[in-house]
Amino acid sequence: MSGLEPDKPIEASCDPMQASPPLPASGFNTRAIDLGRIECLQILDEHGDIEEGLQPDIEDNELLRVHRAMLLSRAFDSRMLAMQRQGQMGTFAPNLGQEACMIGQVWPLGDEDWFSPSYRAFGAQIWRGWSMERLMTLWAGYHDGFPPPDDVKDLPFSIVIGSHVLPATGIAMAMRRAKDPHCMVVNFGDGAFSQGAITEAMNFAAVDQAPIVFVCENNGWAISTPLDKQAGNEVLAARGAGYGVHSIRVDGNDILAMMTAMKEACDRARRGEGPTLIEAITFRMSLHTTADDPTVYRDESLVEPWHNRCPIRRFELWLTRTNRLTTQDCDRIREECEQEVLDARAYFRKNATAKPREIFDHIYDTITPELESQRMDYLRRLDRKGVE
Amino acid sequence: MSGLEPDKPIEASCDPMQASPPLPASGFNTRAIDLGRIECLQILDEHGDIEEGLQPDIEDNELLRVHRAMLLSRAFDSRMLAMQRQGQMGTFAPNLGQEACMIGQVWPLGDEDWFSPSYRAFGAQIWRGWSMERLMTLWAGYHDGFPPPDDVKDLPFSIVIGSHVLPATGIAMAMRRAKDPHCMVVNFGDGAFSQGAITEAMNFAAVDQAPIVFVCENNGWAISTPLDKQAGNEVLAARGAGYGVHSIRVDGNDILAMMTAMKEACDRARRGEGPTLIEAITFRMSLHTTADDPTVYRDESLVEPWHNRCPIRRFELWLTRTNRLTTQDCDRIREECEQEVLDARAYFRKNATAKPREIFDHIYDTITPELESQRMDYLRRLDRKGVE
Amino acid sequence: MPKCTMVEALNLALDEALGNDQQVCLMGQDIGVNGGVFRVTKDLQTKYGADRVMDTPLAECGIIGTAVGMAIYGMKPIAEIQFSGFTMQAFDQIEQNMARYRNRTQGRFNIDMVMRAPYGGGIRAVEHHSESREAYWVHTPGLKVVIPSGPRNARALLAASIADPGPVIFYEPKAIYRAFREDVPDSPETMELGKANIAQSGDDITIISYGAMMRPAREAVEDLTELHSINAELIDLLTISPIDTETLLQSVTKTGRCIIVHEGHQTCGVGAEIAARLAEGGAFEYLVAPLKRLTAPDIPHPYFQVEQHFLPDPDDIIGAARELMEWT
Amino acid sequence: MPKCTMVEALNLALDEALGNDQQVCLMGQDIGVNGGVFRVTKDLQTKYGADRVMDTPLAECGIIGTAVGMAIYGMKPIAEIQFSGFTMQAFDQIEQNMARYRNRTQGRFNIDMVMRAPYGGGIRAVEHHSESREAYWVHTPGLKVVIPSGPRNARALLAASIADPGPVIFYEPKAIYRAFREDVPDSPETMELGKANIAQSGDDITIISYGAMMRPAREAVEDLTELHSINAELIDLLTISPIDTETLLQSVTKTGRCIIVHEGHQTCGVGAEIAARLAEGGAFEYLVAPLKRLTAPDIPHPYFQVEQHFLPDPDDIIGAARELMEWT
Ligand SMILES: Cc1ncc(C[n+]2csc(CCOP(=O)(O)OP(=O)(O)O)c2C)c(N)n1
Ligand SMILES: Cc1ncc(C[n+]2csc(CCOP(=O)(O)OP(=O)(O)O)c2C)c(N)n1
Ligand SMILES: [Mg+2]
Ligand SMILES: [Mg+2]
Repeated sequence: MSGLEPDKPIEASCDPMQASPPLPASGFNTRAIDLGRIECLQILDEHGDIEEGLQPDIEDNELLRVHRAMLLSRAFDSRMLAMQRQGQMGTFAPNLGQEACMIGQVWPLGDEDWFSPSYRAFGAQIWRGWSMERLMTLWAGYHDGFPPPDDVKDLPFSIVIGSHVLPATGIAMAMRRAKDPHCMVVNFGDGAFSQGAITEAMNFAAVDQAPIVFVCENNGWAISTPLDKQAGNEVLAARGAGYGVHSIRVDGNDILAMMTAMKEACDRARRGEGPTLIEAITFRMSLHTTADDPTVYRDESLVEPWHNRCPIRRFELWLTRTNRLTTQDCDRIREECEQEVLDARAYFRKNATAKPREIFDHIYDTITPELESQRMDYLRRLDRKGVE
Repeated sequence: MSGLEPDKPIEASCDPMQASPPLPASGFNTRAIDLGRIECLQILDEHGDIEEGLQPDIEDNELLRVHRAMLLSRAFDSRMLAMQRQGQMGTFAPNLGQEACMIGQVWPLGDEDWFSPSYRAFGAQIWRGWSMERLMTLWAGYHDGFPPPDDVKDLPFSIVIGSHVLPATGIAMAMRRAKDPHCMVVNFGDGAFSQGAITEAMNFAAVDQAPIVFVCENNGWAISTPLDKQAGNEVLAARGAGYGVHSIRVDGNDILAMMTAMKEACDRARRGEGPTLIEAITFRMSLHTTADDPTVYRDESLVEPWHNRCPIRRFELWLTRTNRLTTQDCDRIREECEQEVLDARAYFRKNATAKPREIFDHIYDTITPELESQRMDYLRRLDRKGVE
Repeated sequence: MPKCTMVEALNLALDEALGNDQQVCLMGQDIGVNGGVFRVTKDLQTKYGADRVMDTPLAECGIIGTAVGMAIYGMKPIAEIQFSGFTMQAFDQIEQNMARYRNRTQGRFNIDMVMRAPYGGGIRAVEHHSESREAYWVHTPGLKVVIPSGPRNARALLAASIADPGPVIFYEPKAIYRAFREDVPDSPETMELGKANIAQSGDDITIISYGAMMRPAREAVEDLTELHSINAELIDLLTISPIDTETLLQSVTKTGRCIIVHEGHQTCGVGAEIAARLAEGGAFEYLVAPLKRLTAPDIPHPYFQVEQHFLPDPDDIIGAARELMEWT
Repeated sequence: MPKCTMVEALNLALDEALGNDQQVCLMGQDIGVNGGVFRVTKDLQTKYGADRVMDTPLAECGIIGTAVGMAIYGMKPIAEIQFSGFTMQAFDQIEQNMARYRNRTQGRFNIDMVMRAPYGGGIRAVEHHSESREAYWVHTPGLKVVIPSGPRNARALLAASIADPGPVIFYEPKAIYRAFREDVPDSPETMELGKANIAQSGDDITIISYGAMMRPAREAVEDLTELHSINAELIDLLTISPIDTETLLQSVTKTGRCIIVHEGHQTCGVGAEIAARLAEGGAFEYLVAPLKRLTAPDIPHPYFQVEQHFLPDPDDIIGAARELMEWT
């Protein structure tokens, strides 16, 4: 307690009539603040034509690797749908039509870079080194499929929508502290972007100048919710700008644009120039998941125009026109991919094993006494039921 | 299960080589998106001069009412600080230097409009009809001070930073549904604005076109955290733009600008034209709260320039120069305010009563049996201790 | 009314509430055109419009936070969280506003709302889709927690939860959303909150459960009678907060033995609370055997290939009952 | 080392951890230049730099979420939440990531981090600043929960929590942050997690408590011996999850009577769990009197003018002990 007299108020340190001229320069700038522009990048249009002067300097074998990855993603996609329909798979989230987005965003990443995917990103996971049988194991409900392979710097995909973006940001913050010259790419959907946690992540990343690229795959839908019910401003990239995150919009169905924009953003991050938000415009052509029936809530006519915008189609038009591939090559690769997926399925079928006895094994580094006693009870149940 | 053959994958509905010209118009617009500008409004500068042509059309008696409210806020402020130092008050959050912000934002509200304040907003609460003795009761730790007066459409102030903004938005959404032609004003700080819940609120309001005005009082500090550690982009108004909320910046130490901007925003809301974000630039000149010691973390030199930017000083310079008031009037009003506060204190001292026997009374509409039995135990403790 | 699944019964209760009270509104993700991912809100948007059956953005905190505001204004929101695992995203708004606003304002603002969510395991779902964390809410002052066990009481309890003037958490055991049908009366039906139901009377041992676990509990009770001549008394809690302690005490003072069965984790779960009340309250001197909890262990609900053995089954209950009967 | 307050002892433990391990970092609101609103992190930013003692934006979810990421990368973050009431804002990140990441990735990513927060009442604070909701975390699989009761064990337990390879919630009873001083050894000290401390041996009745409630419990135990010739055994839990059931059972099989005292709410609180374990485990047959919980009632911590009678006091404990001693 200070020794003030009871009835004397504390002096207001800003007494209105006491302050004396000369006044300092105005503390308030009345000039309107220009918020700038969101650049919108498309390189390869729906006709398979390249925008004058924009052709990126990417080696042919890289282009072909990427093309193959997109086909593989699609082969995996339709096979998984079939398996799910046949009762061999759990609920599955297809990626049809988003392959450019998916593969383009991981293309610039090396083994020492990190990737944190949403749940619809299997194509990118395969690119990053997840075997398809591991992904099948995962979607079929086996725990073994979930951890990233030992040599892959990925987070497992996020089931709780948006919840992975903060951890991904934390990794980038740790990278900056460790002077690790690599970067983190995290992706999420237009629906996910409604989660406040993602704006917190953008703000943390911007304040910290962390080496991270936020990729919002704006595919127009979050289950049954179209973008105009999801967002008050449909330019989602504008949110990044609001938080001081360098932001651009990219045609997410244009693989060349995706590769170019991602490369630039990753390099920025690696150079220590802070985070980027890329809003990739694409479309969820298929089901939300196999538990979903879009005919209940959306008109087929909305899907229609996207057939011609198909990222694979567009890329192949260009690849063939520029003689990098023939249509025969394309067919052959498609078949090879199909075979790869079938091989993975065979492996998966043979090897996936439920391990009910292991469900207590990964909670703590060393199991606690109370958990050990619960484990014993549980094992007794398995014994009684004759479960291995 | 569908009757598919086991080895036939589901047809990808987007077959790259099948779709045929003519192609539809491009789905991707490559024109850069202009994010627009944030207008920055100041009417009355630090010299007490009015920006050419901007003088608002506000009646003199309104101006004098507002002036008085600002003085009353300041009198309350210093008295509360003194009472706290004398051990008669709990932790208290002063508002020194933010009076224009505070009063300006509630000035356009009528009795049927709503207001949801942060915890540093006593001046606005008094304007809205909270008696000063009620506010003293509140800050002194009596529950009775916390509920809004029966005839006041305010929420109690928010102690959990940022947690009131979503309920405030919900009220606005309900108003739109009820065709209630009024509006909601909610305020929060620059620190609060880091909470993801607030961006969720902006987005809900924008999607719903709810009649709400978000006022971010950017006073440069959140306890010890300066704005540059708080935000990656110091133009907080830009966040609103990102979410499709009409956004402007206002000199928060300029009462005429605050009144003008708020009136406009409230009218927009009432007309059904949706939410507005007003970033009011001001400065926390005093302690964060009485539990805080800013000398630990901020240089006095940062505070210095704000003495001349004092909102009351500036307003009085103009009021006296334009003969709306004399300096004698100002002194007289200051004394009257001081007396009002002392009267409130006397009332508070006489009437504030702790009611330990009532702490179970408001949890449920009808107390549950288990709570009743806990209440009995508790009352027995009070009996044993001889507590009324 | 023909026999209903729980989903249909819940839809009926919502329809009745929307029809009877203009202030009732529904909000949540995909509840409108899509009718909810489990179809609990099917056709209601068509019937009552998008302002009363609202699809919200994908933000649980936003849903509960704005629902609280609507309740303050005087509406009666029924907010759906798509899976109870995502209520964590709204924990702050539930604890700080939904549960406390009434007390904070000394009753000036009543938060007359319901938060509905499907909960529990058994539908072969991915991680975070099988949570049974009702104990969080039971531990949170200011809330009521209600969990039905069949179509008929689901409809009546949902009606009662909507009618209750305060905030109610209504958890729907999705494992039995469509598992069986029951007759549901033609006219609206309600039930008193806070009352447990004696699903079967018995003198030998008390079995307390709720939600989807009532199914194995019922099976066990039948087998106990038929195969082991043990007459168990089966109690369906229905309201989990407040707990109908009176009914539990009466039963256990009669039987002297008690098993508590639930899906939630064991430590600090609902079973812990019931055991504590029995062991400290009027039942202690009547207890002739230790209390027994059969619950999920304290580990996250496992991946679905191995979830089928995770929860207590009828044999566990029978085994425990027989052990307790032999206890001396 | 001179006698320390708990705040000083915690500062010491953090200083030692930062000094010994480059991977340790601190993050939170106002913990840097300001040294934390309770000064627990005083001077540490000056000593270790702003990249290792980081002031964060005002977003608890952001703090815990990014801390999880840092831990995945290999750092050992110690995240401060300014008051435990605001952990609700981070509930999703705590439950979904901090507690579960290890299991999700089968141990590939260990979340080696600590979340610290001052908790509990008694400092005349405003609403939301006096919460004692440790039971939320005790009910959450994957976490450990630690609560010290004095300066010396605060330092040792914080060291142990930092050393533990998994996620630990470390709640600091702020009512005794500066209430008394204790000698603290010169060299770093640690303690085993998961072990309760028998603060005083006795044969007649077991009193179990933790945190700030150890003070009234100690007082009561002294008075019981001196004034009532009742020799109580006083157990300080220290680790609240996992609970050292073994030590509790041993004590209660010896005394046959037990009182559990804590600040948290009663229903589904820590006392419920302890009571349940005693009533179902090996102690049941030794119990000669009902169990007794003395806790906060199930209402929000009241406004500070009336908080002084809210929590159990020594007389409550003495009264309960005497009653139980007379129970037949
Ligand atoms: C926190 C949370 N809320 C709700 C869900 C249920 N859910 C799963 S996917 C989804 C929609 C996601 O939409 P978007 O982010 O746009 O991704 P997309 O499905 O389009 O790839 C919802 C609501 C969830 N998994 N997590
Ligand atoms: C959720 C939450 N986190 C932290 C706090 C502690 N706290 C109280 S005020 C404050 C700073 C608020 O800063 P700002 O929003 O800028 O408002 P100002 O104090 O400047 O008016 C903090 C961190 C809190 N009350 N609630
Ligand atoms: Mg989407
Ligand atoms: Mg501030």
